[in-house]
Amino acid sequence: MQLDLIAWLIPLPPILAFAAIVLWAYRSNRLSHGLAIGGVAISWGLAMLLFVQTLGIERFGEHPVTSSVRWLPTGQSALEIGVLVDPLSTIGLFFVAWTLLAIFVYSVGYHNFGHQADPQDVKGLPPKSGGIEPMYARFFAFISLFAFGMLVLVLSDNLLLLFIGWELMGLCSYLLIGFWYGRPSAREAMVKAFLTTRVGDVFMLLGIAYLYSQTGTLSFRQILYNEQVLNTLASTPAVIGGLSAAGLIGLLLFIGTIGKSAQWPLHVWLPDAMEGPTPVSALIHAATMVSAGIYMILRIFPLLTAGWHEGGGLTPTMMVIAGLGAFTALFAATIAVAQKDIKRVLAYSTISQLGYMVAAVGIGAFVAAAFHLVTHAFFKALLFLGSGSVIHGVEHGVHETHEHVDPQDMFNMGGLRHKMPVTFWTFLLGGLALSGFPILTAGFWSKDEILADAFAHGHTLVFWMLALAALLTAFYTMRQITLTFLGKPRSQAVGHAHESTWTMTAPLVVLAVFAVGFGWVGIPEAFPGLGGILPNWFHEFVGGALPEHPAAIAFDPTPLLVSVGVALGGLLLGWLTYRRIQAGAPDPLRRLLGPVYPVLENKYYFDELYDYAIVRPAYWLAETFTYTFLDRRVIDGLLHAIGRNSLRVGAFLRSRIDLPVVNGIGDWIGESTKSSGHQIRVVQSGRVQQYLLVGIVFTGLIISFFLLAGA
Amino acid sequence: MIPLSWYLILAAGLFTIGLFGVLARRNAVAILMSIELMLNAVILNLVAFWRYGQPVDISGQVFAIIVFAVAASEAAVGLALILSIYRRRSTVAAEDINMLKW
Amino acid sequence: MTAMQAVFLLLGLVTFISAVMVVVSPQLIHAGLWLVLTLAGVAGLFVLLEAPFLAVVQVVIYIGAIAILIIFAIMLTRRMLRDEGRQLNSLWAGALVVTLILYAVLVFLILQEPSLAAASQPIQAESSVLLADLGRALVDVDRFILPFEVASVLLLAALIGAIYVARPMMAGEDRERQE
Amino acid sequence: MGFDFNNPFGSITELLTSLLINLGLPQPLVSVILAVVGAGILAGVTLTTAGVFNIWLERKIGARFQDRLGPNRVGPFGLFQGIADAIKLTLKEDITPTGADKVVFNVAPLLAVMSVVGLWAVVPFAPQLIGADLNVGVLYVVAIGGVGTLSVIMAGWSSNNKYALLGALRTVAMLISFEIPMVLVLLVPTMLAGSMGMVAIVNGQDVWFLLLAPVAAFVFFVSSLAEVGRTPFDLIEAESEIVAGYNIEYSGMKFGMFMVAEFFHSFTIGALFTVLFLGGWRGPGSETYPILGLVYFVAKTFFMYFIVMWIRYTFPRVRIDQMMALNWKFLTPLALVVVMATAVVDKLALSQGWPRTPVHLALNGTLVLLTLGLMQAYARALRRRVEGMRQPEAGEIAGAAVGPGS
Repeated sequence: MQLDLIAWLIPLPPILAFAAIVLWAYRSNRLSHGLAIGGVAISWGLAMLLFVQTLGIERFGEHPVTSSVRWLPTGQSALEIGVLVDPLSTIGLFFVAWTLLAIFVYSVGYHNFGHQADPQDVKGLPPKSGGIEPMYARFFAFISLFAFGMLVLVLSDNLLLLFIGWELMGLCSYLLIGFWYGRPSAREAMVKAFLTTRVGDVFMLLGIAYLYSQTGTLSFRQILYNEQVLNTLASTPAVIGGLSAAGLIGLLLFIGTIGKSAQWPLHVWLPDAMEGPTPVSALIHAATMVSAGIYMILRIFPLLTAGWHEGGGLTPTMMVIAGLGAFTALFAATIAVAQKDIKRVLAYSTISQLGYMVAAVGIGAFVAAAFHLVTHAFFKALLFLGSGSVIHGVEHGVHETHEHVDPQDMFNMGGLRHKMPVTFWTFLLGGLALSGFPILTAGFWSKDEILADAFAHGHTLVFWMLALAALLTAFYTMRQITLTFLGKPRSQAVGHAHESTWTMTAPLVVLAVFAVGFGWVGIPEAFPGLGGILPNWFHEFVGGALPEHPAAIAFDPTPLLVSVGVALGGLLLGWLTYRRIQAGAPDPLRRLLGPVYPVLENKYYFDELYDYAIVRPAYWLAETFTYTFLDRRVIDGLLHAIGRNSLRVGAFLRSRIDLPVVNGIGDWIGESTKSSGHQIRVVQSGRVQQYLLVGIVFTGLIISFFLLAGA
Repeated sequence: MIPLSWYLILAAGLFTIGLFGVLARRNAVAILMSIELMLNAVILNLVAFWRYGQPVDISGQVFAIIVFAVAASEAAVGLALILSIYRRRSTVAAEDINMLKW
Repeated sequence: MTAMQAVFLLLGLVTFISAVMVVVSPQLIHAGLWLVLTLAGVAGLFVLLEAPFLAVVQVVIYIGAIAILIIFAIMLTRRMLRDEGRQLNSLWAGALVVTLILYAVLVFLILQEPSLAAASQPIQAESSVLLADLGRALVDVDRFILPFEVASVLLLAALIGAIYVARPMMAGEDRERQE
Repeated sequence: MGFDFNNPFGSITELLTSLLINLGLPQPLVSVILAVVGAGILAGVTLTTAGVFNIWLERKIGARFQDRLGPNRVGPFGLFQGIADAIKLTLKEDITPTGADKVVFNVAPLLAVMSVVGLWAVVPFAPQLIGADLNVGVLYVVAIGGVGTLSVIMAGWSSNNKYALLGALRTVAMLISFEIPMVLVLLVPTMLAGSMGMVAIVNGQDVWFLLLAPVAAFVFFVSSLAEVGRTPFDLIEAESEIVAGYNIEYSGMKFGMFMVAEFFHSFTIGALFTVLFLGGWRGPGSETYPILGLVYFVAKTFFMYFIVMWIRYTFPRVRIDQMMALNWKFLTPLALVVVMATAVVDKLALSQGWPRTPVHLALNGTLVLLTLGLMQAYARALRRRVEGMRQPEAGEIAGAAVGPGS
């Protein structure tokens, strides 16, 4: 089969599954999830086929698989839709397909398929006592639509199609965060997520429009792999002083990433998005959708870095990106340290890790960012699914013991390693990967590469910020593992937890394999001891996506030692701090950090800040100023005055002009039409034959007129 | 031999007779029959032109066959309509079927 | 006058007279039977035109199906059978004038064209070869397959439509319409 | 031009053709005239002799089926019974009922006989011995069948009798319905022989089409039985229901003509079946001695005729709904499937060079098995439904009362 055909076919099965479920299959839960999983499995199969096929292509980056059709004609040119399969999209497809499949399967178990429906359950609320989700089919429809959006985004060959997939995912995210719309918090979270990301999207659309106006095309190949276009863009001064056009476009597009990938200051929606079902958190808010922001800036990497040469000074745009990423990484990590909710920790961790990638892109470490993107998708999906499994197990215990504890609060857990061995071991692997446990895990290799890159190119500030974030990461990861799995149960409910079904644990195992193993494809050649045993395939392959193949960095022991040190140190600290915690005891950090702790616990009061700074002023503006003063007093008063005067003028016109003159003419026309109609209506006898006869007579007359006139 | 014009005159006759029937008969079934007459005149014309034109080019016969198909459809649908109207209104006189009149 | 011309005149006369009878006969069923005779006459003309296939098809479709169907329908609606009153509507005189004029014009035009009036010899062709060619032409992608298929779709549509229109109304449906 | 005694009919035709052409008539007209004359003579001679003989045969064989002797008074073995019947019918009073449409009433029996006799125009008795070898012979058979329908309508309507009209309506409904599967399966021998001409079909039967297309032969036979209105399809003249059907008002020779038409028609379907499926005149030696072909043909025809009679005296009459169901739910779909399957398989077999006969036999075997399987499933479902109706449960009744769409 031709590769471009495969690429076209990949996104189709999920959207077909979505349509089939929404239109017909929604009555049968079994059929619905069969369709959804079948659809995504076909996509997965095709993606793997494509992946394997492209591995064999020599110099694949220079000869990607492309195919496009004209879609919307716009004057001389036309907007096109098409697919682009180059190393970057292949890698993207690889992790997206795997995580999609794993999470789809996981959802079956998570939504209690196979259990009796509980008559007490209502739509819009999670099932109370382990019955099957009342809106089971709808969930699968939504995630199928989401899968379509993600695959479109990954495969698109231009920014417009990418944006379509982007927005499609935004919609699905909105729908799925508010999946349990019966809960007020979920409703607020969905609106918050939607509006926050919309801020970024508006700027992104601006960037797209600016790019289109500058180049007349949105195709990646035509812009990014065209030296001339890039040079022109880089040398054209933008409307905002000090930036080149490329810089401004990159910055605008990057704001889209800030929204989508939850970077500071638009990060506030992501923790709240944990209101959705856990598979959604894993799928959308850890593995794929938030990664899409990173994927997008990787995609437009040549544009972002236009005017920059490897090893040279950063452009202003890159500086902004690097700074913002590093700051976010550190900032979110500090918040994660003080969270109690198992999913919230992971949410801030996600923000932090995404900050890593953004920082990596900012310092020009393309391959390292892509590498971390993939490994992070695997281990973060694994962690989320693991946490879902934990919550599921604890909820089960809550139902059994009727104890009122929050099933997501880590301080209520403990000792789950015996109850849920599979979940524990896979979660442990995921956690180690996240904290960058040396040598063994994928997270180590990818994170180390970012750090090494930052260090090698002299971005010291970024390097130390990221290193500090890594330390915190290891710390809160170990804190989480210790609180959840180690020690003794701190509540009765946890004592009654049990392992989840195979549909939930099997994806965990699969993802755990990737969380560990995927790092080995990207071991730097220069690494002492291990380097060169396995070829640095990832660097070779993904690096080929750039016009200029990035050089491998020389080995330097400093960043390695730092990263090993912070990982092990953080883990050790975490374990030491939390290993003996008792039920009901406060967080030992609270004592340690003193007044800082509440700040962290409340996420630097960002929600409150936004509330005071934006939401309330907006309300005030709307209510007091706009409505009461501007609208009621000024505009209404004006309108009333105009109205009264108009009435007077109108009355005059009516009595003097309208009634006698205009109406008279109108009435006369009407009446005469009516009377003439009365006279003519005898013609409409309702007798077909009469009509036909008249028709024939007149046709004959006309024909004979022309014949005679012609003769 | 027979000149082509003979066929044409006969076909024209059939056609005008059919036309008269369509215009003047009261009964809808009779109108239908008259339409069949007109269609037959058309077919006769087609075949005659085919025969005197290019018999090797078979298109005249092909068109005749297609007109057959059209005639069959027309008869079936027309009769169904007439039966349906008859069932509702107990009349088949074309001039009484004027429900859509103003 | 050759024998062929005599045969033609005979057939033509039968066809013409029975066609007239179709439109003037007061009894509907007689009109139907006269229609059968007209159609048979046209079939005979097809034989004269060396189109035996069309002749037989004319008999099968027109006499065997359409005419029988019309007569059948007449018999199904007994009031039509009894309807022996006025058979022509009030427009008949106008219609007669118009059709006569039309016929006169047509005949005039036909006779005016000399190439039509000439007693030309029809081109000879082997009829079985023509028949085979007709069959192929109807299913040849480059020739008439599209009209042929469209005609078959039309027939199917007419079939379904006729059944739908003519079927007696169901009890539930009737209630629905009244509501 | 010598007279070839081995091929007498061909020689006569040639002789007459040359004679007429010498008279100044054009070739096509001559063939038409010869066809008409030849068909008339052939059909007339065959049918008058065969008709009288057939009536005797039918009565005799029917008697044997019913354990009687049958006619045995007039002539040797009662052979002249047919003639006696004919004389009796001729001498009977010819009644035209009041209120009848006289012309139509009188034309109807003529048309009935004509439609049957017309069929014989295209039946090849022996090599060269055929009224008219139309290249659309098969279609012609169908066309003439339509004329038979017309005669029934005319008879039924013109009699001014309710029973006659009812009988005619029934008959016409049946004839029109059964024409469909018949026309469809007639396509099968047409396809196999590659021609619609009767002679070409006979010539194409190196292997009898009965072997190549047994299912089509079966469908053709059943629907022809219905076309004739023979038992088990004689409900068009079911005495107990509609007295005697469309010909109730006829008497004397006019009734005789209807009767004769029916007898001829049964004989004719024997002949048609022979031509289409049993290889016509073909048999050992018929190529060299055409006269032998005539013998083969007559023998085969009478064999088929015997089967028709056998069925008549064996099967009970079907109800009208059963008849319609048989046609629309069984024969028509089967015929459609057979036509399509045969067309595809034959094309495949010819293009791939497979042996034709086994392939077609296998196809027909498969079709038979499929049909039987489907019928079994249908019967089972029907039985289940009937049983369900017999003992309805409370819930079922409630469900039925609510029903869909209410």
